[in-house]
Amino acid sequence: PEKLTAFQARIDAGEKIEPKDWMPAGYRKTLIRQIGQHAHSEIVGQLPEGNWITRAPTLERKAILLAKVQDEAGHGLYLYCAAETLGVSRDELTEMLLDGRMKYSSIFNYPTLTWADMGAVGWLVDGAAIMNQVPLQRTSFGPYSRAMIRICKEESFHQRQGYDIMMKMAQGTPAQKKMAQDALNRFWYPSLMMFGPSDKDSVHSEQSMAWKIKMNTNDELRQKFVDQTVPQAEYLGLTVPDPDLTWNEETGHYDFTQPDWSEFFDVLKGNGPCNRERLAARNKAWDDGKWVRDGLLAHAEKKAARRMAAE
Amino acid sequence: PEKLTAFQARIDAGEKIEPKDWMPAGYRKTLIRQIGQHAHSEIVGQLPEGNWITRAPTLERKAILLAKVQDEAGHGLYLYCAAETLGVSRDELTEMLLDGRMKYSSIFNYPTLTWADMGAVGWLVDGAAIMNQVPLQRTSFGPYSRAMIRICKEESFHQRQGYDIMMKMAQGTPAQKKMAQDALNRFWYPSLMMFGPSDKDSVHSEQSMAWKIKMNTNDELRQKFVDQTVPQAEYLGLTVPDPDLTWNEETGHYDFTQPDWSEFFDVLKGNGPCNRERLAARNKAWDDGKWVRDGLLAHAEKKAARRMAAE
Amino acid sequence: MTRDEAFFEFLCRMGDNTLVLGHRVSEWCGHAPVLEEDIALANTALDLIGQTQMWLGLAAEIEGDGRSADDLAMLRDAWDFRNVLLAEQPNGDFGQTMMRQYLFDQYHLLMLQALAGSSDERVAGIAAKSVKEVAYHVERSRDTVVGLGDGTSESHRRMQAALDLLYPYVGEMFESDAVDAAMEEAGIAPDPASLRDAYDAALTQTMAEATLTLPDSRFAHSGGRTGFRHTEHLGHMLTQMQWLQRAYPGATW
Amino acid sequence: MTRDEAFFEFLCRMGDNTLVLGHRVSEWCGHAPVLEEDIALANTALDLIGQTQMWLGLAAEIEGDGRSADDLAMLRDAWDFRNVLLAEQPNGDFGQTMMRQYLFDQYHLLMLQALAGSSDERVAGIAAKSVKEVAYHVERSRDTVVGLGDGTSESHRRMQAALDLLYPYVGEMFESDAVDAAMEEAGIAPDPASLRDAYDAALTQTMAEATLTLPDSRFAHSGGRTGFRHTEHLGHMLTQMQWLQRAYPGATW
Repeated sequence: PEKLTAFQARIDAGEKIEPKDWMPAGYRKTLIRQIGQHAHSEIVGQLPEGNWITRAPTLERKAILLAKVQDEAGHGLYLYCAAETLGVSRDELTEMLLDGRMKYSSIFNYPTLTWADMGAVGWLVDGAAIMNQVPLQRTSFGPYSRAMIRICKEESFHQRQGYDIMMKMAQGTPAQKKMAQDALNRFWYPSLMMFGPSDKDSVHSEQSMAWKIKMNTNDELRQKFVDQTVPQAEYLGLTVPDPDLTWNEETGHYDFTQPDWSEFFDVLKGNGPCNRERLAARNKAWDDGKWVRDGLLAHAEKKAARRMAAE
Repeated sequence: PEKLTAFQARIDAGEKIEPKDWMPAGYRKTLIRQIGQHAHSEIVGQLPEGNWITRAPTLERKAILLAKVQDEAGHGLYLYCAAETLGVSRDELTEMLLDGRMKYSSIFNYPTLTWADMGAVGWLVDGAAIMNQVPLQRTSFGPYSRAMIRICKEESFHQRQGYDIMMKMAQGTPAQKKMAQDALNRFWYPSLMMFGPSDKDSVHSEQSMAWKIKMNTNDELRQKFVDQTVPQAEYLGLTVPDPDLTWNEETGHYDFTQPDWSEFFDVLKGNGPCNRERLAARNKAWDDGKWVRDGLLAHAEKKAARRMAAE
Repeated sequence: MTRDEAFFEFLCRMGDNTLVLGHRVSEWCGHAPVLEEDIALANTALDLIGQTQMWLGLAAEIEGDGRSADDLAMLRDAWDFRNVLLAEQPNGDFGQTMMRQYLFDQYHLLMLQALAGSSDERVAGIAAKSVKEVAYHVERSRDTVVGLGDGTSESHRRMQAALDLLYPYVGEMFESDAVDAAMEEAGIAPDPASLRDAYDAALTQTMAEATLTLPDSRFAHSGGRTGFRHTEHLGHMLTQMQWLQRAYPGATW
Repeated sequence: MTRDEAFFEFLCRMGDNTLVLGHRVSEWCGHAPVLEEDIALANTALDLIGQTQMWLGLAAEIEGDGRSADDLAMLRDAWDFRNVLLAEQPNGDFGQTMMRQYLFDQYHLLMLQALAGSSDERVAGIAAKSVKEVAYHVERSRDTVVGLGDGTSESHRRMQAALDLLYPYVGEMFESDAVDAAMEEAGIAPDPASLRDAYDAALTQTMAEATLTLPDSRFAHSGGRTGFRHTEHLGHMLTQMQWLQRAYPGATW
């Protein structure tokens, strides 16, 4: 309890906790879950965009998309490294992803159906992710905070690229504009869900906020996202698929319709449009890759043995 | 030797040999090889055309192509049945195809690269096949002869459909005409090879002709094919890719350039453009299908056992 | 939505189902586990493509915009397709293909039987022609599902996996919306929901014979027949299906 | 054939190699055996697509018909592609992909090293820029081939199978024809045949380290770099690659 008080005092004072420092078991556990899920989200998040790499409309767009997906894999790598400092290996985390014990962001269980979805994912999904992540740059755990700083920089670049795609589509041919609107229609509510259910319904929130693992409430961030995104949609000439969306002069915020939370829980349970495909793809990559990992490991051991023998 | 003389006399008299009749071992062996190869060719022959079923340009063309490939599978079935009357099972023949002990027509080791190839395959490949097969309707072995009669009827229908595709392409847009010419360029010499090397170089021919398993020499049939096909190409407004092709007033036939027989033997050895893919596709179908064949067999046995028990 | 707009939607749903499923089945050509299956699958695909010509032909006629059945098949992007998600699911192994086929055929038969009594004689005519083909399809796919379900332990395992995988796509076939209401009111087509009981009875019987267990959950994916949200598979299918018409617009084949 | 026609052909050969191979590599995105490989493969694809923009950009400039690099990539049919057949071969397993990569990278490096001294300064410039990237590619693909060849018996078996499968596509990279003669005469590019000895030496060394056996036969498939006869794989690749440009002609993305 004394240790606990001292720990909380350090956090309150804005100090960073480092891997070798003492930390409560719950802090460690919550962080592993959160960082792990975040890492998994980057990995699974390669798939919906990877789905359009082979169909990118120009060489330039193909290069940009490739670079983006590469960045996501890189983010996964930073985050797994951050999690590893807490005493869990990347392979353990991977296996928990693959057998369903750990989750990834539900947004990646939605399909990408047109090129405009590459815009919508960048603009809305990365936009919501950044909204979640920017405050986490100030999170109390040092390695996580540093990973978030790197990641946020790249993510905001991705978001601008996504918005740029939407702009091209919205200003393009009637078919392109229709594609852009269709993408917004499909991604609007799933993006709002990315902030999680209302804090009223969230049990862990209070402790996480005290530990500075969570910096804002879900509802605060969702509101901020809506307030930021609606004018951007207007600028694009697109219609947010919410007939009840209105500017509230009094609060200085938009009033908006909550997403269908039963859909959210369905997706979480595994009934999203692509849960099965996403997990199957990752499992296949892992299973098919076993001989490669084994082969490279065996070679490294042989090489080391030869070096030893030569010494 | 007496039996042999009587057998040859029956053949010379134009009688049909039936499965239960006595026949020389060599006759049986040669027929198994020939009918088996022919059956295998129908089966493997599904693949180059199957390659365009999912890309057929109209619903009508897709239906026609599907029907054609279905007919080829049907021909395979007749021919395996004919071969089975000689005491070899379909599964045995299939395994000999899959491990390379038996061959199929080398023409199917060439790729189909544009829609015009669907025309060229029908016009040239089926055309050459018919040229080979029409005389075989009069072959001495009854089941083979009857199979050829059914097959020839359908094949000539296919050939007309192929020519119809070529006609549409040749009379179409400049790109379509170019496609048609390109297909002719690629399929001309391989089609000439379908009749086999010159009879001068063929060892088995004489005996097979005496047994009426082979009805004409390779060179006769090849000449007949050229004489028939050249005017068809002219009618289409396409150029046969043989600068030395000329009408010979004296012989009443076209003089033409022989195909590159070293390419023929390369393909036969397994070095054709698609040998590997074709055999791999058939092996995969067979291997992947094992559980299905086993499952259906097990069910049939269970059903039979239940029927027995109920009696 | 006018009556003809609803009618057009309805006809696209019928025609896109047969088009998309026919395409999937045709992917097997030359790759089936046994020669008789190559022939049977090609035959099924052929029937479905023929039915597509009729449904989309009538759709084009009702639309009256000068489009043809081929235009509808070859020149719409994924979002304009109205097939149920079940039809666009990948082939997987042969068991998955035959399970998909049975789950669809059984619905298809009930729908066509009802449509044979349509107040629109063109619809009734197409249905009457199709129902004979589809009665044969369901007989075949049912036998195969039963045979493989009640075959070896390996084939049983695979068929149960196929059923678990595909059952969440069954519910969409029986959804009703404004289009269906308009069709029912006009006497053109039945409310799909009204077919569900007969379907469930048939399915229960078949799966019992196949020694397979129907999943408890009736959770159903949707978004195909409304076009709101197809799966990622459809777009990939269209890159192949529509390639020539897209690459060489206006050519005659 | 004018000098510029030959130059255009040559540039298409360079650019189509990188375009087609880059596309194949990009198909791995999100599916690699280990995260570091996902990153490395994406990086290789990215380099190759970047090089494509330069080669096809210059090709379009030389052609002078107002086409862009994107037009060349997205609006030619298979027969107009000039990549070697090796580049269009399917990915297969990871070993096959890395073997294909090494067999190409080793050639690519030698070619770019020679092109860095081209008499055409645009060519020399592109080569100088690319050669650094490709030196890294070959280092990686070589290490992987060696590591997996000299790994477990399973990985050895797979790598030997990959080598046997792909070696017949090596010879085409060193073929010479009238285009190459024209390029050599103009001092723009070397005769590919002149690179073969250095290639063979490197290959022999690598395969020895990888404990893999080079096939005896030097039989070589051809038809890609002349465009006479690609494999069936290229056409399927183009249905994906060119889909959007074909479906929505004239749009800006």
